[in-house]
Amino acid sequence: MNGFSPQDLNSYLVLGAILFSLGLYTVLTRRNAISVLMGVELILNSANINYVAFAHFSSGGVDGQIYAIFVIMLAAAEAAVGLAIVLAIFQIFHTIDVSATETLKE
Amino acid sequence: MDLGNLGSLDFFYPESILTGTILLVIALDLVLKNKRVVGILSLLGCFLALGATLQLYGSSGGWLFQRMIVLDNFSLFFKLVALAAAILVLLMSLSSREVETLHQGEYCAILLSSTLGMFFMASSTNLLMAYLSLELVSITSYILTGFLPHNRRSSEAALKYLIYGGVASGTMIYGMSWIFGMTGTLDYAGIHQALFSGAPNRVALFTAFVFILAGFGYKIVFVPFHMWSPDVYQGAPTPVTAFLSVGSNAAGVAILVRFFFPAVSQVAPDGSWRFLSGVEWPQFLLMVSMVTMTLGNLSALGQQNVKRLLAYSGIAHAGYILMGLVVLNNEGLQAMLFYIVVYLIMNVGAFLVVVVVANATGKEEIQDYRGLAWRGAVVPAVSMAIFLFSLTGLPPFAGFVGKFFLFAAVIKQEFYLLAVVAVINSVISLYYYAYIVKVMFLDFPEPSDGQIQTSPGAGILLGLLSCMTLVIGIYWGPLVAFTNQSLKFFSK
Amino acid sequence: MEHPIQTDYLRWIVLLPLLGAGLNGLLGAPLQKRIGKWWVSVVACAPVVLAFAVSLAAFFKLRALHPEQRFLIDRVYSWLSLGSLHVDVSFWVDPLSAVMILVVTGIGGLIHIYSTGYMHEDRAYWRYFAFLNLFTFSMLLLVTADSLLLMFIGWEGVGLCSWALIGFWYHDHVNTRAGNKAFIVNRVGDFGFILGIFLIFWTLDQQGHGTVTFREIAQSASLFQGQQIWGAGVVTLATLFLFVGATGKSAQIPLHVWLPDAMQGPTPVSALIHAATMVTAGVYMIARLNFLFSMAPLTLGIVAGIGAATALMAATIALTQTDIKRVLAYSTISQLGYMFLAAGVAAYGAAVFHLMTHAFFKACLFLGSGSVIHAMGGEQDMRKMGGLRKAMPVTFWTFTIAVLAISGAPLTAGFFSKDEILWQAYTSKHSLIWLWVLGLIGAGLTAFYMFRQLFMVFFGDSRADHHTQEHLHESPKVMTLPLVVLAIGSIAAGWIGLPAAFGHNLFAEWLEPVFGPHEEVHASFAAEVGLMAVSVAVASFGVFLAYLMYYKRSLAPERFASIAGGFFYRLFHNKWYFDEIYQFVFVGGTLLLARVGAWIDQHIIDGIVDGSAKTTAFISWINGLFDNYVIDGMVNAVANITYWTGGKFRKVQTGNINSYLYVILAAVVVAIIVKLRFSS
Amino acid sequence: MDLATVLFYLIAVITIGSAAMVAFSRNIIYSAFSLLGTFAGVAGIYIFLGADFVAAVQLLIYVGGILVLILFAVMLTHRITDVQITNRAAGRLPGLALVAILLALLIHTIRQTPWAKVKEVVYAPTTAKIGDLFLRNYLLPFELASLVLLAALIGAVVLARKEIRE
Amino acid sequence: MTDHVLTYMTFFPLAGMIVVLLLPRDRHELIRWTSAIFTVPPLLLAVWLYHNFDITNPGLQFREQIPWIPAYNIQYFIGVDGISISMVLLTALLSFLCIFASWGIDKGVKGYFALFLLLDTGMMGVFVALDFFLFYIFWEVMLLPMYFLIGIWGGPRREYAAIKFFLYTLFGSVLMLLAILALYFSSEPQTFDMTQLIAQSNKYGTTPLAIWPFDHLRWGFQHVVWMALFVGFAIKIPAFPFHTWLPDAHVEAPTAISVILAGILLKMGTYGILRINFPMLPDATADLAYVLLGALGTWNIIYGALCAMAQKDFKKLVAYSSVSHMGYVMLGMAGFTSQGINGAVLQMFNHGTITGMLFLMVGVIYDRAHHRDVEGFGGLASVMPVYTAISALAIFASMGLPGLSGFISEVLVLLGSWQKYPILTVFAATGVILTAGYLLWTIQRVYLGPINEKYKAMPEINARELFTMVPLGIIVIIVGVYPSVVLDLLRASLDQLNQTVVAHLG
Repeated sequence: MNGFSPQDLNSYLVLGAILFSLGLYTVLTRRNAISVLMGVELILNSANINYVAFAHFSSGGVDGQIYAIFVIMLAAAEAAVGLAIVLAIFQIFHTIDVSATETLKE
Repeated sequence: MDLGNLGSLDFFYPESILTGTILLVIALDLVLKNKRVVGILSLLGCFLALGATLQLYGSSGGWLFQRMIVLDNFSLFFKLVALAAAILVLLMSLSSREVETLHQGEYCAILLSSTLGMFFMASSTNLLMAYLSLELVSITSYILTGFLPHNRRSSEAALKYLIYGGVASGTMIYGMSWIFGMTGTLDYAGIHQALFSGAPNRVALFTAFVFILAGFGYKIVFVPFHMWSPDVYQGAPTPVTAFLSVGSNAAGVAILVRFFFPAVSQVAPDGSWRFLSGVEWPQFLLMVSMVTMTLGNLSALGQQNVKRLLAYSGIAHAGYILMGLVVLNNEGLQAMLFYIVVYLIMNVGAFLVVVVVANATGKEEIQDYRGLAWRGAVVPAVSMAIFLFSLTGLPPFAGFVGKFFLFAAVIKQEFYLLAVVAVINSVISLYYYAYIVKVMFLDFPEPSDGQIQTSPGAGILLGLLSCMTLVIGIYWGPLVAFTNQSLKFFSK
Repeated sequence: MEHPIQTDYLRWIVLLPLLGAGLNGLLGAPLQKRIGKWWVSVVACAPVVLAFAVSLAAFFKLRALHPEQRFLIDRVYSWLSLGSLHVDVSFWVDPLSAVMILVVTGIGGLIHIYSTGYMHEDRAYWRYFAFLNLFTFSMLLLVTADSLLLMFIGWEGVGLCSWALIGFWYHDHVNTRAGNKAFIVNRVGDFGFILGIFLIFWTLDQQGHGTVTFREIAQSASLFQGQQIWGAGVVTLATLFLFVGATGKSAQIPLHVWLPDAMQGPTPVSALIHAATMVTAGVYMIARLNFLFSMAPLTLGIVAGIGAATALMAATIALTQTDIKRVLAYSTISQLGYMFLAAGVAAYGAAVFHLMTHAFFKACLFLGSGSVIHAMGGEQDMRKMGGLRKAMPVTFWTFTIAVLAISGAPLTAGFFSKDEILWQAYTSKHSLIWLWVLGLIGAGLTAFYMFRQLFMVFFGDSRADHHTQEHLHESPKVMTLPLVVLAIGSIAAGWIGLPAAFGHNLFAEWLEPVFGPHEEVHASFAAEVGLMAVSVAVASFGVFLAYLMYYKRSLAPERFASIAGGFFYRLFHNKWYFDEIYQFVFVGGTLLLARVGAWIDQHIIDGIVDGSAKTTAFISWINGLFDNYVIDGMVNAVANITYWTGGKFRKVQTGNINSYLYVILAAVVVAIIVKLRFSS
Repeated sequence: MDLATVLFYLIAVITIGSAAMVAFSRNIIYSAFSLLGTFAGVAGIYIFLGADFVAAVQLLIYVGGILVLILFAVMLTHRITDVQITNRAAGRLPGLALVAILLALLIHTIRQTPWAKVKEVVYAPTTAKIGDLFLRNYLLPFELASLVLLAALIGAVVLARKEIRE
Repeated sequence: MTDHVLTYMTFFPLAGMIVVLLLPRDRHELIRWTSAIFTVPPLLLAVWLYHNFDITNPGLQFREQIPWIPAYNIQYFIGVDGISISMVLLTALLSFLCIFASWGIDKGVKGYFALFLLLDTGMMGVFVALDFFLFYIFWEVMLLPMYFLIGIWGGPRREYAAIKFFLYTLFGSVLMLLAILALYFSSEPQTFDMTQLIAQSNKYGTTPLAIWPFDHLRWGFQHVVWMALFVGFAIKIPAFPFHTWLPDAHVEAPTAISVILAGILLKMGTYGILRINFPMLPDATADLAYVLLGALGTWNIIYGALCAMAQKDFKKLVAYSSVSHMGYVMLGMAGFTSQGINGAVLQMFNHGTITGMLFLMVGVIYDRAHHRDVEGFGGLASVMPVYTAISALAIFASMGLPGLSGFISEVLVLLGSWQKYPILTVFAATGVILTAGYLLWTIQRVYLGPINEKYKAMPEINARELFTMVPLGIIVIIVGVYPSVVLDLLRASLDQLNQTVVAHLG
């Protein structure tokens, strides 16, 4: 099972690792909240690939898959909240003068 | 004892009560006009849950819901802490101007669900449950942070918090996935069994642990996962800040201990823990602990905003608390539990004072505390002094006893370097704590500074908390016994 | 000496003056205001007179005893008792201290009486007497103490009183400075003294006889044999330490500088403290510990040398002084030098003898000068005097007698005592001939400057201004009476110590129990008489010179002054520049050190403390910078979410996540790499 | 090399490629859209792993939900008039280096690690099993998740609606 | 009553504090008198204690021992012996007198006296506590009131002084805490009971340690612990170079507090060394005493005297004289002779009374002239003779003039240290000269000389001020003439203590 093939667990893991790294890279280099969120999504997906792969090759059963499903659910929840916050901020700027708004830095 | 879903319900009252309360609150919020009732109601719910929890405390313990969560004194201890935090914070909220403007119903509901999340964090024995509960607490925390309407500070803090949270938990589950891959199971007991029977790859395991620590550490707020806390603490409504500073910190400790001690370490009869040989996460934590307390204290030095300062001091205290972990024995854990209780009391107290002052002046800068003692706010000033000195760790206050036990544990294990670092840190910390005290007592108010009224409720609560700080500082026998008893992990 | 005779009245010799001091000190002011000065005088003088009576009683008690048992003790209470150190407060009287208490109370009493006249006009009359009594107490304590430590109390006590009395007129800083000088110089001496005590105590203690009591030290003196410390003999070192103390009190080189300034005090004080009693404490101490000094030839040599040198040097300075009291002051120093010379050649008897006679005539001289100053309205400069002998006959005659005595005119007390010393210096086996020579020259100079003074003050015609001349008057009886008594003393006191040549030396015999048998010098009668002749000749030569210069004025002093380009004159007149040197070296040095110390404290040590604080603050600042600029600043710098408002870009920071993640990630990577290296 | 493998390669390439786009694209909208590719690709991977249900969920929730949310956010915060949204990123190189090292480490570790193995790998429809487990072993998480969603819902509402009160 | 005498002495003031807190804030007279009244019982009890103290018994007396936190063997364990008795008496006396010295306080009277009484309890507790934990608690309890008393009622730079004092002391005490824990864990059974720890002193090894990261430490466990404790105590003494908090604290603190600081707090350092370092770590003591007590003490004497000489501020001058005088204590205890150690403790007592007088004396003119510049006065002797007289007494006592208490202790110390360190003693003895130097100079500048016109009309010292100083003056004289009144109390215990260490001298 050397080489990169669909029968090989490692190939999936490597795939996951690559996704993870890309997600991390996004988070690292992006200054933009939404881009960072995208990076997070990549990370989550990489984890999910691992889970499903392990479910398939390592543990058998569907525990891993279920884990993945939950991750997806929570990702959705988080995204919803995140968007709500962005919206809130967006709304604030309609009403208050931005040049006067100070940021969190003391 | 290993119960199925139905059987578990008998041991599930506290959670059920909380859930019920949450739903009730949401429902009532739609019909009721007088929002205060909601607060009272949720308080009632908390007290009920408290009663239920106490009633369960000391029972033989066991697995519930197909080994999803566990019932033992350890988890119950943290449930009690979470409830105590919730109750205090609700009381605080009732006397806080800031909160009055909020949607009481949602506020309470979210607060309670956060508490519930902490319950599960303390008791989950399954990677999935751990992740879920963590997320529950996180998401609710984001919401609470962003709760202040029309307040950029608050919203920005929330967004920041959310993003850090996402990254942290993402990293964590990636780490968890490796554990799952190596052991083929999500269940702690299974993991423990697999790890200690087989010969897992140390490097992989270590990497996984580090990733998982990211998720936990971000709740406990230790370096380098602390960067969100100052902004969030400053941006969030003060009661929420208080809640986060004690509640999620404690819950984080709980979940961390739960995973790193019973799951991946073995306890020797003499109460000292043996970690997997070759996977030196304790050393990692040792460094983290030193860095955390030092960085926290140093950053606190320059702060002018009380909440921000308390945030940094919170980071420092997270460092102290970690001391109890790295010594890898029950004295250490016990000292840690003790410290968590003490920290809960004094920190909530401190934030309550912040609320009182903010109610009167609407400001949170240290300068706004000028001559507090001479502005008709003797009770807040004095109790603030008590809390701060207690945080410094001076006798005869509770904080001293807490630090004392931590030092004791550390020195017993001959971690002299850590002890010295901690000692120097507590001296440094004196500097900024005493600075606030100085401003409150040694400076005299300018004519511009108005008088400050304390609502009777807040006054009583403050008196209560400072008395507790003092009493525990002088007679802590019972509390020690309690923490001692709470150090029971259920396994088999 | 085995079983001393216990008594219980000796304490009163000491305590009576203390009583007087206490009364006047606490109640003096009101007494003086309410009842008047005479009452204060009674309170002051009565105790001393009574003490004199008690002393006499003690003296006769001793006389009655067999020489070997001439020894009374009065133990009051146990003072210190720690480990092997046991010190009692107890007084003793043996032939030596008997002499001293008689001198102190006797002459002291006279001076008290004299003072009632002299100080009569002073506002702080009571304070004066309080301190005078206190002084008498301390001095008596010093001479009757039976242990070194107790003696030390008197030793410092007299220092305190001398400080207080020199600075008696404290409104003028000149006086207070003189007082401080005296006290501090004495402290230097005491420093030596106390160390001497320690050394003695511990040396004996090592051999199980730790003690500071004179009698016990004497008994176990043999234990000092062969003891070494710092490569020197313990005895030598101990005696040297003690001698430092002696030089301080008795104004010997190099610690003599305070005595001339001490003349700032009231004249009777100069008479009592700085002539008759206190300054002789050093001599007394050496005599008291003669057995130790005799064991240390080196020390003896030094003592003798310093004594002779002082005698000469002081005399030379006295030649050039014009202040009536300073001349006397330097003559005192010089006479003390003789006493040390005697002690240094182990002729303790001679030393004490001269001490006693000197007490008489020097007291007489000072009181005389006091009487003169009194008459002159405070004027002390001899150049403004002259021709006073008609105005104040009594003073004149008594003064003359005293001058004769000090110059060593035959048959006066001074003649006998000084010749005794010179004789000893000449013959003693501890001695060297040049000591005798120095002594001889000194004698000559003494005769010269004393007569110079006599002539300048009492003969010739008055150089005082008109006003003063009119008010010239003889002093009241209370002042002249003591003068007379002392004058008589200055003659008669000598006869109890007739040289062996003329028969029987009562005084030496009386002191024998203390100093041991007076070793017989096998010198012929002729030799002794010859030496006397020589010294008399030298003295008369000095007198003759003075006569020519200051009476006949046929010989101009300037001629001598200009010898060697006036170098000597300037040297003498400026007191050999001791003060200047000390001021520069010691006072200046200490003050410099003090400033340095304070500076170090303020700048270095506090600097370090504050520095550490600053460093911490700095680190935290850096840290804050990192937080706020490196991390968030990076964030601020580059745009974030951009969204639409009024056609402008608005930013919101996601905060510092990215930069922190760099850190975290780096940390993690490092950790894992490390892990790899160690696990594989 | 059979069809499956080819397909697998293809999907892998799509996934990674579009993920790379997300990571490196200068334009946020491109990033957002290329995220779609990743999600879809991952779904495909799931199919390869015999996780049909998960794949479905992935498509539904991620593509149908989250992605839409994100796009919505981007649009909303993006100025409608076509301004090129600059999406500059700082510290690319160090980040790249760091991540590269990490990736290397991860892959190295992955290869080293003896992962748990099942006797034989089975391909079977999982939906029924999953549904069953949700109501048995994973009942509690299931309920908990619903609570999370509820909280998130409320929260989202509260946060988003606040400006209505003004 | 009699079997809890120490408890009463310790906690009466605390009760007083509570009462004071209950009083209305503006009834100043009432508050003052109440606090005065609450310091009387301890004083009376102290007298009683003095009479019933068995001077022949070297062991502990009036001990009370009640378990407190049994789980950790922490007890409420107090008692006195020769080491502490003199300090207990001194504390009772000074805190009584200082209440009256504080009469002039008119800002925040209630808070002041409440804190003062709390401080009183803390001080008394430190001297009677025999359980290490209790000791530490009292030690720290003392800290807070002091911080506020200096910080609120102090002079212009009070905040700086207060925080400096606070930080210094805290730094010392946390080190002490570590040492305490180390001792606790090396004892068997683990205990904080000082007497038991002393009994096990042989357990604490001197074999070189290997503490990561210092793997090649030359010192043994004892030495490390000794040092940790010593630093804590040295800061209080204050020993060079930890002394710089003292001048600031003294200068800024109100008179009464300066008296307490110098009179009692400084003693805790030396007391701690005697009570803990000596018996508990005898080997380390034997090894380190020469440098850290003997030499450092000598250095203190000279250095302090020199600094004092350079001061222009009267209070600072006195403060530095304290540094100098505490040096004698260190030197004396390092001598390991009966004379030395007794002299040291006697010096602690005397310094308490003498320096107390000195600070009160400064306070008197400060209240009148509102400055403390030594150069700024002159000729006070003719303006206020009584004040001058009593000041002179204090100054001469401080100078170590025979017949006054200072002399006895200094001579004993020097005598005691000579045997072991003659050279050091010679240097230390020069301190006698320096002291005379700066004190006489001070007298001359302040009291003598021509009258300073500014202060021609300065009012004579009043009855209250006199009342605070005279008792101390009397003690100074009595102890000077008949030292046994104090020495007898100390001798038995101290000689025994000395023996225990001497046994370990190599």
